[in-house]
Amino acid sequence: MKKVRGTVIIKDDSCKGCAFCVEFCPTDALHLSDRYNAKGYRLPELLDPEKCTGCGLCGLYCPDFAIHGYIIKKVA
Amino acid sequence: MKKVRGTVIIKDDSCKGCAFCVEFCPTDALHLSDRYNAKGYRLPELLDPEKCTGCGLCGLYCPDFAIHGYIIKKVA
Amino acid sequence: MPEELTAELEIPEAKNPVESLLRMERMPHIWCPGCGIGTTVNCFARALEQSKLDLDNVAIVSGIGCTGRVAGYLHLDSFHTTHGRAIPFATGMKLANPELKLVVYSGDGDLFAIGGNHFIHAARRNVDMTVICVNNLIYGMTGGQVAPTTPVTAKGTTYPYGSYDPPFNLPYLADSSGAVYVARWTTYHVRHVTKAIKEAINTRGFSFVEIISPCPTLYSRRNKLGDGLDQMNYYKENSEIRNGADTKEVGMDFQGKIIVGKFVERERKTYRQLMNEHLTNVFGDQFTPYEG
Amino acid sequence: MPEELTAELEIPEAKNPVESLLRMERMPHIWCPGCGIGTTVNCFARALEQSKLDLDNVAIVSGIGCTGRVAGYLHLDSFHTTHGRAIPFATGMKLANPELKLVVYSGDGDLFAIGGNHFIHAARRNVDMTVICVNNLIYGMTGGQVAPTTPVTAKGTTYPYGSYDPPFNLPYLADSSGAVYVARWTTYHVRHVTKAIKEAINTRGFSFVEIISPCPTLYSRRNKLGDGLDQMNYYKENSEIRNGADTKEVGMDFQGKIIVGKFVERERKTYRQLMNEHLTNVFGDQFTPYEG
Amino acid sequence: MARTEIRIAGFGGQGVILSGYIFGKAASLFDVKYATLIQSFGPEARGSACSAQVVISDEPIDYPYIRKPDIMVGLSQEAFTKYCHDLKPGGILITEEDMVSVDENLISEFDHYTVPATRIADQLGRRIIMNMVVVGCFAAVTGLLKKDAVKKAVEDSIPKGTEELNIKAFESGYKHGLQILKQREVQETE
Amino acid sequence: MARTEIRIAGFGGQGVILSGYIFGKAASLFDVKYATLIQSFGPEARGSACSAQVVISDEPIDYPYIRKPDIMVGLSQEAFTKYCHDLKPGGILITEEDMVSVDENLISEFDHYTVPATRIADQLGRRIIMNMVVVGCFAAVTGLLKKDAVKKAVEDSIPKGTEELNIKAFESGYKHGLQILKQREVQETE
Amino acid sequence: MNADKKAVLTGAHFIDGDHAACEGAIAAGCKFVAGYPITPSTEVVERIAARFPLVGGIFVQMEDEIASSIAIQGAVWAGKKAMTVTSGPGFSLMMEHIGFAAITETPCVFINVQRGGPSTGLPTLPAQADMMQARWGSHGDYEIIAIVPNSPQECFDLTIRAFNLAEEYRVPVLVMMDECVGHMTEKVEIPEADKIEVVERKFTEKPPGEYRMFDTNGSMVPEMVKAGAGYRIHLTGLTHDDRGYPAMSPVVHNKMLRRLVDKVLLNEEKIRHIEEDQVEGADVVVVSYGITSRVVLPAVNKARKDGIKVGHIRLITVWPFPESYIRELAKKVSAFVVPELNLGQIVYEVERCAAGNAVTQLVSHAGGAVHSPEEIYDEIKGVLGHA
Amino acid sequence: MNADKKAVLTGAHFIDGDHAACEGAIAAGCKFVAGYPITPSTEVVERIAARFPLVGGIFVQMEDEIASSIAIQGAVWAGKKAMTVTSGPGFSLMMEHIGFAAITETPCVFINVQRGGPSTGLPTLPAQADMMQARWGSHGDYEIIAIVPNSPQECFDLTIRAFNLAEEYRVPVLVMMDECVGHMTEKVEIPEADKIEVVERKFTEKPPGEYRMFDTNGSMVPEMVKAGAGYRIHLTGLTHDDRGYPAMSPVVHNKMLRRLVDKVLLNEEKIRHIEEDQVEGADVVVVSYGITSRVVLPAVNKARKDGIKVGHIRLITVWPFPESYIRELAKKVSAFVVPELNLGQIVYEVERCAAGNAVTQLVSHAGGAVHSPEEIYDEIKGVLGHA
Ligand SMILES: Cc1ncc(C[n+]2csc(CCOP(=O)(O)OP(=O)(O)O)c2C)c(N)n1
Ligand SMILES: Cc1ncc(C[n+]2csc(CCOP(=O)(O)OP(=O)(O)O)c2C)c(N)n1
Ligand code: SF4
Ligand code: SF4
Ligand code: SF4
Ligand code: SF4
Ligand code: SF4
Ligand code: SF4
Ligand SMILES: [Mg+2]
Ligand SMILES: [Mg+2]
Repeated sequence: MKKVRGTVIIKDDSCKGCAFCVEFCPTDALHLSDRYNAKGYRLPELLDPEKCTGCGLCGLYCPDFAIHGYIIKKVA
Repeated sequence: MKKVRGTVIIKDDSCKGCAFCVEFCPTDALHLSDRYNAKGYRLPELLDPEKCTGCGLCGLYCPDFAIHGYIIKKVA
Repeated sequence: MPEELTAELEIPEAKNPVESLLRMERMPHIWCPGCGIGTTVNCFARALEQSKLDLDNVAIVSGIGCTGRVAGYLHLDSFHTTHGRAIPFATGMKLANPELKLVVYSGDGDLFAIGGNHFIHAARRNVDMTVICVNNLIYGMTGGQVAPTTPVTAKGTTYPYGSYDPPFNLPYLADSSGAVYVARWTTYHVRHVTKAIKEAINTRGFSFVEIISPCPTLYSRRNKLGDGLDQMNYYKENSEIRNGADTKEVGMDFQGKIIVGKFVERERKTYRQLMNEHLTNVFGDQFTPYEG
Repeated sequence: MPEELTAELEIPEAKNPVESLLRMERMPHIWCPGCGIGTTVNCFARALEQSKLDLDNVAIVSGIGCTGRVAGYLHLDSFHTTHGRAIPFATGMKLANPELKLVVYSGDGDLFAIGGNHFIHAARRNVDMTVICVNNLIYGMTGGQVAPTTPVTAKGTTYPYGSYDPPFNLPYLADSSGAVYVARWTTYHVRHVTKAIKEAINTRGFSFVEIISPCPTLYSRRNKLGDGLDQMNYYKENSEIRNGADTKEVGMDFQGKIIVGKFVERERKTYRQLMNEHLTNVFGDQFTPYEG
Repeated sequence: MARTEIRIAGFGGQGVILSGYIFGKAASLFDVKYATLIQSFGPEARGSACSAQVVISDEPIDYPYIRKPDIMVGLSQEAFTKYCHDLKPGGILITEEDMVSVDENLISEFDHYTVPATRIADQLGRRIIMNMVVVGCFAAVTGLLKKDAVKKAVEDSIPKGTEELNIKAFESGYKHGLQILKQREVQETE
Repeated sequence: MARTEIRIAGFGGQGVILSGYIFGKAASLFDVKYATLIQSFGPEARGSACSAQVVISDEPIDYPYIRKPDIMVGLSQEAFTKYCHDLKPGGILITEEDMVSVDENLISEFDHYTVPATRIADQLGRRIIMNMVVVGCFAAVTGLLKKDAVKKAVEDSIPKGTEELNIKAFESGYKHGLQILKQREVQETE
Repeated sequence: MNADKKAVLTGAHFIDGDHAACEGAIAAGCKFVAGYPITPSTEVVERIAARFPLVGGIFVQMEDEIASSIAIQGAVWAGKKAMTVTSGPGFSLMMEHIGFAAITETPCVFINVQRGGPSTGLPTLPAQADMMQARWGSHGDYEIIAIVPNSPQECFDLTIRAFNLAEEYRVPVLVMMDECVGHMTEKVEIPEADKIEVVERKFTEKPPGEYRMFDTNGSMVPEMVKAGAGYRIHLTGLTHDDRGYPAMSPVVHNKMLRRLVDKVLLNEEKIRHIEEDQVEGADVVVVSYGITSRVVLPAVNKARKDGIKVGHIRLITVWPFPESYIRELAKKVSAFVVPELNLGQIVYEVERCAAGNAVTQLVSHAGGAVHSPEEIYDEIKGVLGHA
Repeated sequence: MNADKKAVLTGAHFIDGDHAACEGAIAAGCKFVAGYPITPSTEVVERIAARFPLVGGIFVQMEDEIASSIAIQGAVWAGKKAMTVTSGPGFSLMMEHIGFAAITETPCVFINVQRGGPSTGLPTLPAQADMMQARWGSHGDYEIIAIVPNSPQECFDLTIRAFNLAEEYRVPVLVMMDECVGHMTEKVEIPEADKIEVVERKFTEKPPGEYRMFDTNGSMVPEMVKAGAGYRIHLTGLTHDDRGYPAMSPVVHNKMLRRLVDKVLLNEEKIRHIEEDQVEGADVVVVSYGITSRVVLPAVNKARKDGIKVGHIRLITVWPFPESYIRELAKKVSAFVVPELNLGQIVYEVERCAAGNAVTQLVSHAGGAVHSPEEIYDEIKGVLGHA
């Protein structure tokens, strides 16, 4: 089983594709996916769930309150 | 004959009796006289003409443009 | 979020922590993609949370501008006043009710162009409030005119061939006017910003936090500096942390080095302290301190 | 003048030298006995004379206040504008006609209360003008209210039990806003004032001369400091000349020591220089410099 | 009593306004009359000629300014010269004896009283209370207001701790006024 | 030609306003018509749905806004959805083929044309000139303005140095428009 | 509610209008004053500064009038009653914030002691030339209430009324004094605190969840809250909906504006404050306000002695203008005579409402002094050809 | 005098009203612009900033509108033509300096691109709600000239006219645009420079000794000088005598004020600028101005088709109000219909001048958008009971 410590929630509708979260994730856990939202913005996505530490920095950076990361308390 | 180097002209009507001229004359040539002008201000006067060097400082101080000192060019 | 994961996890923070401080019914906000203002709001929200203040007693006052819209999105008592006048409004509010924690949150043009006089006077008086300036080096709301913070040679619509109008060094101005806490960070420095805001609101007196922030739509684009992310990377690469730096030395050039840090932290009695002490001295028991 | 003397003398300067610069038809002026404003006018007149400027090209701009009335007594092109707005009026005038020598002559309240923003912005831009502030530590014209220069504990009608409103340190504010020449003297220092004004108007850029001046009617009397002469003697005894002093250190206390001197003298390009250089860079021959 | 218009004129620092204030206060608070006081303001009014206008009446006062004063008090030459022409023919004119010299022609037009207020004040030890001497004299010669009312107004209008001196000045002025009246009576009887 | 109302709608950055500007300019400077362009301003208009309103007429234009457009150009789904209800029944509707999906019901109400403007622009090498493709298509299918006039307006409204590319895009769009018309003719004939 | 005993200076005083206005404000419960000195209004704040430390209030001298006029609004939203005081030039600088108070429905009081204008004009002399500015000086549509005292006593009484009206209608209320009234000293009787009626702010009783900032629940004036009370309100100078949120829509704008205006105009009769004197059966009616109303009296009396049937109405509330009242009156009289210390301002309204039913004659005095009663008398006589 | 060839952008342009106003200013010889950004006016100064370096002029972005509105007056006294540009909130801040320009008789131009108010209101949407403010917004008595364009072409033409009127009468002239006209793009034809009439400043020819600043020599408008020309003038915002010296006297004040006002009001017919359409014999006349005048047209046309005799006048110069014109017209028609993008402003003047001779019907739209022609049509029909 993978060791997943943290993860993110992304609100697709709110994202404006600025990529701040992708760029400043300290573990490079995110990337810009090929998905676009209804407004035409390219959405980020958790590329490698294992990398995410749930540090929350992506959420601190996101100017659109569209993503937030957190530490998973209980791992399956 | 006295050695008079400088003197002052006082416009009585303009004076407001502040005594700046008297106080800051470097040679103490002036004093406040017993004369009052029509507005009731006590007038300065050249107490000792010999002391006046005509330095003009009294005029530089006078906020009412009421006095000015100058160097006498020709002495009788 | 990959689906396999969600299925098997408890989600303890499904809500973005900033949301409890936002008027979610007003989302999405008006800010452009890559605009840094939202990032500063994240930091502010964290700082406020960490400060353990009673949020019912926190009042936000903004002027007019893109940053001025912050007040309208925060789920606090919030006041979107007139252009440049957030500080005197906050002064009235703070003096009338000392229980309130006053935060002025506004743009560089608002606070330092039309509002410059209020800034220096409030700092001089040391009215107890925190002023947060989102400095995007431009007038955003009105479409990208040069601000009194725009670096020389940068273009704005009113100096379309590049500005030759020397800008203010905001920390220096704040310092010399009497602010008791002065810090500058950029939106890249999210943790520092958070900490600085927390420190500022915990400082008694007039505190000032400048946050350099990207305006991709109007500043970066016109100046061919790319988008918000490009600006963020510029901040990352060109910022130098120099806590305690002489504020005289922290002026900014176009795309030059940005000196960031906590520059000033000093003790000064606030306007109200001075007032109460003085009037108690004069009147003793007769003095009726303002109850409100 | 003793009569014996006049009879036998040639009188080469029967006219007070200041008179050629005054509108004598408007004398007597409105200033109270012992008011220092008239003294500053003497110094200004001497300085102007010594500067050898073409007086037809000198424009005086005042705001509103006792000092604001200076413009009306000077036989120069003189403009008595609105309260606090002398500097932007002068800015318009100077930019519109660079041949003019602009002197703003006004009071501490006018320049630094309502007018504070214009001051810091003009200094920032380095618009070429000289600002002379007669600082009597009070609002004279309106009857003795506390100004943003009134020392703490001094009384004014609006802080009748003594002020607790911390004042500005004007040279520091001027310095940190970018003024290229900053000096402070008192009306006791008539020769220094004269020299400072001369230097200031000969300096290209935004220069500032503060002159501490007695207001016996409203400041000294209410504060039981005697009359104008008493204030002058206080200046004499408590001034310390410290040229080049750090402007940060020259704040004033109630009847405390007054640090005077020339504090700042630096080179900075003026707004117009910056403009012309920049636009020439951009446009070369195509640039049409403002003919005015 | 119908509308009575009073002008008090002198230079700044003589207590001109305070005198007017005391008449007005006496009339409206301590007598049963109406009173309106109007004074000149502003830098132009500082230092040089300054004046207080008081209207006293049994009825509410409509027009607040004075137009042709019934009574004028002149405390400086400059002020006297500036305002004396307004005085109603036959009106009461009170002047400071040493400060104001009144043209013979004028005297005959008016009911003229002089009071050496400065000298009396000097004798009492403080020139500054000169105006209270004037107030006292005014009260006596005009009889416009009850003496007690004016006295109360004096007490009520001066800095605490200076009551005694001010009242002394008032009484001296009042006495002086009565004396003149008495002399006149004598003269008239003769 | 009577008054013709046109709406162009899309999101910010698609060159919506410039398209409207070109129609208006073509009509009023290079054709012999009157034109009025009105656009939405402000932060609320940034980023999200943005629209240009153009009125073209043979006579001076009085009322400047559009009320029931005769023609609508939709370049984004959001904008299309927001504005499509205004379109006059039977009006001309031009949509970007890949950006906007149009409800079947609506299609029948309008005279509908699609243009793969983004694709064409991509083929030409720069997505940013997508709007010129649209302008070309518009010119062809509406026939409202002389082709030359529109072309001139394009040349006159774009940054120097980009003429060739923009004109290419315009011509491609125009060609695409003509093709549709031709197909229709064929269909109708059939 | 009654006034605060401790604060009210009960008794008879011989004070000027400026000082009386200060006492009125204190009696009305004003706890915050921000000001910037300007002749001839400064005495109001000078007295405030002297009195507040003893009665529990805060005075702050701001850096200018712009700051003063917005600081008081901050204080109001902090829960206090507040005012600022100024004269012409400062009043001009406050215009933007009168609009802000109007759109945010912030109850507050502005005192303008009018002096000669325009610009610096005649700083120490009276005029009534800011009357139209009081109504129209800020950009956009809005309504305010303006009241005009003619004596120190009224400066006291009407300042209280100003605060009360401000609370009742949530509008800025302007007390339009003038230099003459402000600097005139007369007897002012200050009643006992429990004889002074004071309108307290109507704070909502709804809990935070249910309260909507500009929902009037059928009345015309929404209930207030204050900062720090847990409501987490948002206030903006932008056009806003019932929640107080910006809404850039002509429909919302229309709804908001109409109510802002209607709450004043439709209540005009309730706000109306007019003094009538022998209007019944009059041929000519003099319409006056402020200091001019006193100058009118000798003229009216003289004309009556001449047998002219002249009435006099004094507008104490000038804005909202008593439109229906003048309209009705115009049908009954032949002429209005309107003396003003300006070149004609309120006369425009009188003339408009007269609608040709009565002649309207301005008696204009440029200011710097009041009219002579003769000027007014002459017009009373002249207007109907009595001359 | 004609315009400067180098500066005039002769030809046909498809530009918006803001840009057209900029070109008008340049064509009129404006050499100095000080401004502070505000929607929807900023495009005027943005274009100025782009154009001035190439035609010899100075644009400076000041720290606020107060500074802008006085900086231009400094520039005027330095000998240049100057203007500033703003919208509602900024206009409110300029009020003090409109008064200063009036009392000092400083020729200058203020452009106000009106948006929805009060306060921040609707920044990006149109209104006509600063019309009364334009006249009454500064303290004290004074008169200005205000003109209202209804198209980009007129923004160009009337800005030139504004500069010309400013020089002719030495008053501030206000160009009262609105967001719709300012942001609307249409064809603007700019004539050749020598076809553009430009009024140059009338500098005195008297030598310094003989020149008295405000001595009009029997005309109503004094001649000017500029700083640096050796006249050693004194200018003040205080009430002043012919020499320009302060004189705190009601008599001087009266003399000064009457001339300031008369030079505008007595020249009203010369300044008058009205467009008339089928007024002769009309029953109803629509009185409109600015953008609203265009919305009126479809309504009028429709009403005419219905057989209603409806005339239309458009006020291009709104202030001074064409009082005598409306008075006369009122005697001939039955009703005026006055559509405005506000809650009723100019309608007050129409109603006053109608003096009961004609019914006056406001068609009010709160702003944010223009009227629908139907609203106006309905009132045209309704006002005479045609409905
Ligand atoms: C009195 C006034 N003047 C001008 C404006 C127009 N205005 C609105 S926001 C703004 C500047 C905004 O710049 P800044 O404060 O830097 O905020 P940003 O939009 O960049 O966050 C201006 C000039 C106004 N609303 N009110
Ligand atoms: C807009 C405005 N606000 C206030 C005033 C009133 N006013 C006139 S002079 C003055 C202050 C004068 O103080 P200062 O500048 O120190 O000059 P001083 O009289 O002491 O020389 C004030 C507040 C005014 N004229 N205009
Ligand atoms: S929570 Fe931290 S580690 Fe996880 S994606 Fe966000 S920034 Fe990266
Ligand atoms: S930071 Fe936020 S808005 Fe930007 S890409 Fe990430 S989720 Fe989207
Ligand atoms: S001229 Fe000089 S020495 Fe003579 S009196 Fe004046 S100050 Fe004294
Ligand atoms: S300094 Fe001037 S005003 Fe003062 S006493 Fe001397 S002469 Fe008189
Ligand atoms: S214009 Fe600039 S500051 Fe305003 S929201 Fe857009 S990016 Fe942010
Ligand atoms: S009041 Fe003061 S500053 Fe004004 S003239 Fe008198 S002494 Fe000088
Ligand atoms: Mg900014
Ligand atoms: Mg001062």
